[in-house]
Amino acid sequence: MADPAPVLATIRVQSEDFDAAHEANLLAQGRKDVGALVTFTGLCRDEGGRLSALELEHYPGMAEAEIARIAEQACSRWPLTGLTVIHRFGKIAPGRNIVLVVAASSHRRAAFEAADFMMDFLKTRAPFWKKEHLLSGESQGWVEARDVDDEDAKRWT
Amino acid sequence: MADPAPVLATIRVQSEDFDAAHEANLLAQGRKDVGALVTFTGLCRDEGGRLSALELEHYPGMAEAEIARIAEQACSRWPLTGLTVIHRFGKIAPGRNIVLVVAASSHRRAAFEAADFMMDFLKTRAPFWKKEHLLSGESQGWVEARDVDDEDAKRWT
Amino acid sequence: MKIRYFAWVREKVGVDEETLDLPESVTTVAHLISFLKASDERYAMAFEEQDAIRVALDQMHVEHDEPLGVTQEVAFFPPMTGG
Amino acid sequence: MKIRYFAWVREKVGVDEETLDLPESVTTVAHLISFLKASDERYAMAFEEQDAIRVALDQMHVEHDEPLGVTQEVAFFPPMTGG
Repeated sequence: MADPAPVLATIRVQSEDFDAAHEANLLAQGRKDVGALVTFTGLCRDEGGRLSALELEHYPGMAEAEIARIAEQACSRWPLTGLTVIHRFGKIAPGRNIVLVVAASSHRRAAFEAADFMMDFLKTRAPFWKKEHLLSGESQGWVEARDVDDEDAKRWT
Repeated sequence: MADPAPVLATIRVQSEDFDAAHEANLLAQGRKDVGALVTFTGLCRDEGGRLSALELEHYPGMAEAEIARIAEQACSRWPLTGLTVIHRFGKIAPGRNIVLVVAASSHRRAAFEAADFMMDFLKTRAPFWKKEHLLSGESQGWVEARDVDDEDAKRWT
Repeated sequence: MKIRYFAWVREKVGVDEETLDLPESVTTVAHLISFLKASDERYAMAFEEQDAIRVALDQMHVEHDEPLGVTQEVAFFPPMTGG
Repeated sequence: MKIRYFAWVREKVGVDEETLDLPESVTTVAHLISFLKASDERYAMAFEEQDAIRVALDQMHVEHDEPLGVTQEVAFFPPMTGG
């Protein structure tokens, strides 16, 4: 039996919404070696009714390239059978999708850790910035990076 | 503002298949306080073409009760906005669903950890047993519990 | 007392469940296992690796030294492999 | 050299991107920041908390002591808050 082909991650940076279930199905369907599928969906919260929207600015080109570099690390670190990452940009209302990570593997720990790892590094290395828009109509300004995200990312070193 | 109602986990033990996307949507729809949705789907592998099916025996009554006890621990340990666990029994073909955990929270780490915790304890404490059926038509016998699953579960103590 | 067996314990014992009258000397799970092993070869086989056997009293996991007390249903089974 | 700005760095500098001719003495990211700060108040404001500013050379994260080398595109931005 030939070695399995290296996993190519699917990476998309887009303003349109995504269908998490569809993306998860693509990694599982027609295969019998996938034992674990972990799907992370990050959604926009209204912060206790305060927010009307988040606006996500990104660095086109670098966003895709940086996510690809993080995904490559995940694929070399865990025995994945598939990996999909989608990050939206533009104005996103509370309750709507922001980011999707789907990790598929024969083994549950690999799928969990790879998805967790991807999210930690998307937060701290992918060039996206969030601006808050308030229900009152004002712009609240830019969301500040949180130290706890850096600490989460350090867990993997 | 009143305290949020305690989270009631949705728990089902069934022979029928489940729709992971539908269950995940139920935990997110109509809400604006869910920031993170982690969905774990465990699927039947064919073990390199060896298996024709897994047969899952369970202890009716105790299976639901024990999953409820684990879910209660998860809900008291992490600030979840929702938790759904579905475990199938009976004969399951490679590529088909076995188990589903969906954890919803305002915060990604809580959702990841709760889903991971649920899976570790489902593996080691929920009364289910897997028997392998081979393509050759024989029954291979019962899957043995793995020490690594016990070690995974010990991470949470 | 109602006793239930699952997976390979069930296969070795040869029945899903049975109701037994126990002597008063049988007050713990470990006593019950000894009593069963002494009563028939099938139980001796099923409980051969006694430390590997898991026990539930009224659908709660317990250790082998647990008193039977007012238990209505005992279950014996191998380590779980669900998930 | 093409220079791009994002998020509040962009807002403070007042442009998305610009192309600047740099003196030969500007050989590292840190030199470039000093050069910009000295050239106009807008840059001085944008780079006031200099340690907080992240830099990419040709779309790769680098530290402030990185040589500019043959870089075609420099980008300055605040710590990322995606995900």
